[in-house]
Amino acid sequence: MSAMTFLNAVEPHLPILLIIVPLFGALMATFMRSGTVAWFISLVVSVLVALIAWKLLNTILSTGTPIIYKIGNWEAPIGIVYKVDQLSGFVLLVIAAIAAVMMPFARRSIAAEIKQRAQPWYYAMYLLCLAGLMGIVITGDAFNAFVFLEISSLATYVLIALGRHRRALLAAYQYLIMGTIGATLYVIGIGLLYVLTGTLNFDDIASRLGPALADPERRNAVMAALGFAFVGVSLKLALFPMHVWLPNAYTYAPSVATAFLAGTATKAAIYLLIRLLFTVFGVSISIETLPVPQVLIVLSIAAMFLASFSAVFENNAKRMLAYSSIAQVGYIMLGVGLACLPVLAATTDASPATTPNNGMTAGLVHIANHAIMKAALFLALGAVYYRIGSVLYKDIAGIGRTMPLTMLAFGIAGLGLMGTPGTAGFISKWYLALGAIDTGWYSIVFLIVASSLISLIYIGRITEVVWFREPSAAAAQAKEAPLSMLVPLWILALLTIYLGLDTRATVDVAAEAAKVLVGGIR
Amino acid sequence: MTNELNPGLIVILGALLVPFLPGRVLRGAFMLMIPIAAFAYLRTLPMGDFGQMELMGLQLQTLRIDKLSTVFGTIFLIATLLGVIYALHLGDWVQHTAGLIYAGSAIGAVFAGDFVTLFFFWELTAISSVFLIWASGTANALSAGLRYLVIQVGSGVILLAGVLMHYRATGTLTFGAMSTETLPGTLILIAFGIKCAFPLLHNWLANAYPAATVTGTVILSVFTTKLAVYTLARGYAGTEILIPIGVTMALFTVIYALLENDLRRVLAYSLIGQLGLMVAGIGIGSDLAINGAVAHAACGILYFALLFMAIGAVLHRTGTAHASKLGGLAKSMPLTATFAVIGALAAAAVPFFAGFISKALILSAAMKAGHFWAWAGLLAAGAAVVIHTAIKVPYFAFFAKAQGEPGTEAPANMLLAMGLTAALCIGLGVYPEALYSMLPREVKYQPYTTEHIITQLQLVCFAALAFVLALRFGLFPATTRATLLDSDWFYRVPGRHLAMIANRFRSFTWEVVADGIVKGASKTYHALYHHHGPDGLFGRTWPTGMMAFWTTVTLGAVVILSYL
Amino acid sequence: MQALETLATHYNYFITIVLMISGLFIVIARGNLIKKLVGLSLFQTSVYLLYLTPAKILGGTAPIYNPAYKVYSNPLPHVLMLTAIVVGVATIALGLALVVRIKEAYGTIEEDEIFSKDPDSE
Amino acid sequence: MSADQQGHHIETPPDKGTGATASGASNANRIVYGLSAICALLVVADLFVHKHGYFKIEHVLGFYAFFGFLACTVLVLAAKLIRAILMRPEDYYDK
Repeated sequence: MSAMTFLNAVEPHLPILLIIVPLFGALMATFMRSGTVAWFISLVVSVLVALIAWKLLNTILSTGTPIIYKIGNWEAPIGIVYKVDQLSGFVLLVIAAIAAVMMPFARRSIAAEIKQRAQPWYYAMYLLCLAGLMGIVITGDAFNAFVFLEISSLATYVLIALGRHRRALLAAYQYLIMGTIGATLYVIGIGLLYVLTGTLNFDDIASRLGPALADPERRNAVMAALGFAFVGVSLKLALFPMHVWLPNAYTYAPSVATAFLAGTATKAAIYLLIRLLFTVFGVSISIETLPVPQVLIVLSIAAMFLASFSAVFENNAKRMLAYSSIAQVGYIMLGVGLACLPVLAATTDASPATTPNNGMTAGLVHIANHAIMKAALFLALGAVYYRIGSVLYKDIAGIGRTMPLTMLAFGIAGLGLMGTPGTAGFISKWYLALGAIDTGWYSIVFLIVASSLISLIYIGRITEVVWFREPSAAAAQAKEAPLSMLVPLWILALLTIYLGLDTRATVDVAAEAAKVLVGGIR
Repeated sequence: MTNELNPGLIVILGALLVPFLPGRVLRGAFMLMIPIAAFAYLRTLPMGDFGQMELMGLQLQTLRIDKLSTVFGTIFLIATLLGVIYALHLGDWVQHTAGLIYAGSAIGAVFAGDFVTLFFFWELTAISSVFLIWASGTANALSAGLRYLVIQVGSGVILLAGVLMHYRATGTLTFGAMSTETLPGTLILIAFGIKCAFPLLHNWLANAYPAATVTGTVILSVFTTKLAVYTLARGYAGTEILIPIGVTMALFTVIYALLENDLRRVLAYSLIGQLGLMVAGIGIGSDLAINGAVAHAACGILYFALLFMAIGAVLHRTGTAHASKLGGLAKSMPLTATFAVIGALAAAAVPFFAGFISKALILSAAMKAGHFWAWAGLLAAGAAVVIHTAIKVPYFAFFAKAQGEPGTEAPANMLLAMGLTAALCIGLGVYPEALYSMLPREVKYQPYTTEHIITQLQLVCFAALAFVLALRFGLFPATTRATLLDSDWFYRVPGRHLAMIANRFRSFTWEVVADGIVKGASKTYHALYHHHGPDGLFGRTWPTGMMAFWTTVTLGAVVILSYL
Repeated sequence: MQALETLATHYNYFITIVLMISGLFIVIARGNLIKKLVGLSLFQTSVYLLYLTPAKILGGTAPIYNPAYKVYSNPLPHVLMLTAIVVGVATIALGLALVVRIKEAYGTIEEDEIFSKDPDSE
Repeated sequence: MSADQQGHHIETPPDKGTGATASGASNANRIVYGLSAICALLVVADLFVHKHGYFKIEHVLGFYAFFGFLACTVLVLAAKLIRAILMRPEDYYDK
C-alpha cells in the first residue's frame, strides 16, 4: 500500500486518531523503563497530534462545514459523535501546538526535576492529559465531555503531585477535591438537561430545549441545569472566586507541567463553557435575559483586578504568573461575557449574523495568545529553575546578566502579557475594548485599561529584579539555558510578536468561529 | 518598500544589534552610525504619505513626511547623535539599547501617519525609557521608574481608548487635527497632556528625570515631552484651552525651580516651564505661534540637553547634583562650566543664543493675537527662568562657595557632546534662518531688531539684578535638602494608604482562601481564625473546605440570580 | 398532605439532595483529608442516584430485545453511571494515594497541622 | 532622618552682607555695581529705540526692565512664602 492510499484511508478517521494516538502513546510510555524513551514517544505523539489538528482545522476552514465523526457509525442522537467546527478546530490546534512546541524543552527539565523511576509516568500522564483535553474539545456529547474532563483532570493531579516540593502533594490533593466537585456539578447540570430533553448530544439538546423553556415548570429546571453546569466548568477554568486551587497547583507542579497546564488545561474548560453557553443554551434561550453574562462580566473584572493585585505582591515568580493567569482568564471570560450582550445597533451597519462579534473574537484570540505567552513565560522560568533550582525573586535577582537569552524571551512574552502594541496581547486587548464599545459599556474599556496598568506593575517589578538587581549568589553562577530549552522558548516568544503583527492566523479564524457561534443566536 | 520604512525603525533595528557587537570601540562606532544613517535616509524621502499597511483589517499609514514631522525628526536625530556621544564611555549595553530604542520610537511616532502606529511608538517610548531610570539601580529609581512607567503607559492606554472611540465614531485612523468637543478628542488630548506634563499631570517628569542615570536623563529630557509637543501641534493647534494651561505650566514651575535643591530637579521643573511656553503657543494657534512652538521645542531640546549634560558631568564626577553639596567646580571643571554657562545663556534667551530666536516668536505671536495676560505671564516666567535656571544652576554648581569635594574635568566624550551642543546653541542663535527655513508654517520673522535685543536684554539684566539683590539681602530662599510637596502627593500619600487598605482586602480574601494555605498567614487570617473560634463552622474550615465553600456560594448565587 | 405526597413520590430526589449536601458539607467542614474524600464520594454518589431515578420505570424490566418485554428501563443512564462510578473510583483511589504520600511527607493528615508544618510562603 | 541629612541646613545663602560668592564680599559688591550700571545703560538705551509694541504698556519707558525686576522679585518672595507650606523632610515619602 503506497503512502498516498494510506493517507487517504486514514483521513476520514483523523478525529478519532486525535484521541487514540495520545491514549496509545500514554499506554506505551507507562511500559518504558527509561525517561528518554518515554520522552521520545511523547514527542512523536505530540507532533503527530499537532499535525492532525492542523489538518482538521485547514479542512474546516476550506470547506466551511463541520466535520462529524460517528463513533461505531451510530447516528448522532444515539451514538457519540465527534464534531470539529471552526471553534473546536481552533482550540484543538492551540492545545496541540502548545503541547508539541514544549516537548523538546521537557526532556532536560523533567530529567532534572523528577526522579528517574517516575519519569516514564510523567510522560504517560502528560499524554493522557493531552488525550483528555483533545477529547473535551472534539466531542459533541455532553457526557462524553465529562469523561474526558475527568481523564484530563486525573492525569493533571498526578502531574502536579510529581512536583519536587512536598507542598505539591497538598496542591494536587486540593485540586483533586475542587476538580471533582467541579466535574460533579457539571455532570449534575448535564443530568438535569438529560432528564429534560432525553438526549446528551450538544446540538440535540439545543434543539429540544425550546419546548422545555416554554413550560414554566420545566423552565426552572433548565435554569438550574445552566447554573450547575456553568459553575462546574467555571471551577475548572479557574474563574474568580473559584480559582483558589490554581496558584498552588501551578507553583508546585514541575516546570514543564505548569507551562503545559497554563497554556492548555484552562483553555479546554473555557471552550467547554463557550460551547455550553452558545451552542447548547444560546440557540434556544436568549442569553441576555439570563444572569450569566452579568455574572461572567462581574467575576471576570474582579479576577482581572484582584488576581493582578496578588501578582503584584508575590515574591515567587511562578506564583506571580499563576495569579496573572487568573487575571488573563478574566480577560477571556470578559470577552465571552460581552459576546452574550446585544451589540448596539448604531455601531454596526451590517447584519449581526455576518459581522463577527468583537467580544467573542477577543475571547477566542486571547485563548491562543495567552496560551502562547504564558507557556513562554513559564518555560523561561522552567529554564531558570533548571539552572538555579529556584524561582523566588531573591534568587533570580540579576539573572538577566547570566541568562540573557532566556530572560529576553521572558521579557518579550511579558510585554505581550501587558498588551504592548506590536505583540499578540495588544490584539486581544484591542478586540476586547472594541467589544466593550460595541455593547456600549464604555466603563469596561477603562477597567481594561486600569487592569493592564496593574499587569504593567507586576511585569515591571520582575523585569527590574531580573535585569537591574545585583545578581544573587545562585544567579551569578548560572549559565545560559541549553539550546533544547531556548529553541521552544524563542519559538513562543517570536510567535508573541508575529501574532501581534500578522493576525491572519488568529483573528481571522477566531472571527470566523465567533460569527458561527454568536451569529447563530441572533 | 525600501522607500517606505519609518526612519524610527532604522534606529530601533540598529539598537537591537548593539548588544551583539563586541568591544566598546566597534559598538560605539556603530551607535554613532545609527542616527547618521537614519538622517541620510530621511533626506532621501520625498514629502507625502507612505508605508500603507493593513493590520487587523485597518488601513495604516506608517510613514508621513511633511514639514512638521521632518523638523521634529531632524532635531530628534541630532539629539540622538549628541546623546550617543555623551554616553560613549558607558559599557552597559542595556542602557545603550534602551536609549536608542527610546529615541527610535520617539522618531517613529513623529513620522506616524495614523493613530495605531502612533500608539505603537507611543507605548514603546514609555517601555524603553524606563530602563534608563531603573539602570541607576537605587531603590528610589525602582519606585520612581515604576510610577513613571504606569503613568506613561497609562497615557498610552488612554490614547488607545480615545483612538478606539474616535475610530468607532468616524471610521478613520488618520492622525490629523482633532476637536476637543467630543469625548474621544478630549481623551486623546489628556493622553498627550500627560506626556506633555500638563499641570497636575506633570510630576512623573520631576520625579523620574532626577532618578535616571547620568546619561539617561539627557536622553529622557529630549524626547517624551517634545514628542507630546509635536502631537499637540499636529492635533490641537489653536485649541484655546491650551493657552491657560501653558501659562500655568510656565508660572507654577517657577516656584519649584526656585526652591529645589537637586539641580536636575530644578532643570526638570524648568523644562516643564518651557513646555508651558510651547503649549501656550500651540493654543494661540496662529502660523507665527505654531512656528514659535516648534522652534522653541527644537532650541529647548538643545539647551536643556546641554544643561543636563553639564549637571550630569558634575554628578558623574562628584556623585551629587544637590546645590547644597556643590560649588566652586569652575576651577576643576572649567570646560564643563563654560558649556553650562552657554546653556544657561541660551535658556535665558539672551540675544545670539538659541533660546532667543524661538521664544521671541511665541511672545510676538501672543502679542499679535492680543492675549495680554498670556503674554504677561509668559514674559514673567521668562524673566524668572533667568534666575532659577540660567543663574541658579551654574552658580551653585560652579561658582558658589565650594560645599563639597572638587571634581575633575568630565570625560572627553562628554566634553565633545557638550561642545557640539553648545556650538549648536550659539549657531542657531547667530544664524536663525537655519531653523526658520525648516518650520512648518510660512511666516517671515526677523528676531534681530534693535527693539527686541534691547528689551530682552533689559528683561534679562534686571532679572539678574533682582537675583543678586535678593541673594545679598538674604531674601533668596535657602536651598536645603528637602522634599517639596507637589501634586504627586495626591497619589503617593493617599495612594499608599489606599494600597494598604487594598492589601488588607487582599489579605482578607486571599490569605484566608488561598494564601491561607500557607501558614503564617497575615494578621487578618489570625484575627478571623480567633474570631470565629476553633469550634465554629469557619473555625474548622481549612482552605480546601473554604474553596469548596466559596464554590457553593457561587453556585447558590448563580442559581438564585437565575430565578430572580 | 400534598407535601407528604410530594415527599413520597419524589423521595429519591430528596435523598439525592441530602447526599449531595452532606457530602459537600463534609468536604467543607472536616479537616481530615480522608474524611474529605469520604464526603467527596458521597457527593458523587448523589449524582448516580440523580441519573438513575428517572431511568427506572416501575414494573419495567431490563432492556432485552424481545417482543415479549414491552416495558423496560432506559439503559443509557445506567451505562452512564457505570462510567461515572469508574471515574469516581479512580478519583477516590488517586485521592487516597495522595493522602498516603502526604502522610509520608508531613506525618499527619490533618489539614491544619499540615499548614503549620510549611510555615513559609516560599 | 539620618544625622547626615540633618546637618545640611546651613546652606546658601549666608546672612546678608557677608558675601555669597566664592571670592568674598568685595567681589560681590563689584558684581552688584557692575550689573546695576549695565541695567542703567539699558534703560537709557530704551529712549533711543522705536517701539512697535502691540500693548500700550510696552511703550512705557523701561517697561521690560521694570517688569523683569518686579516679576522676579514677586516670584522669589512668593517662593519664599510658599516654601513654608511645601517643604517637607527629605524622607517624607519613605516614612
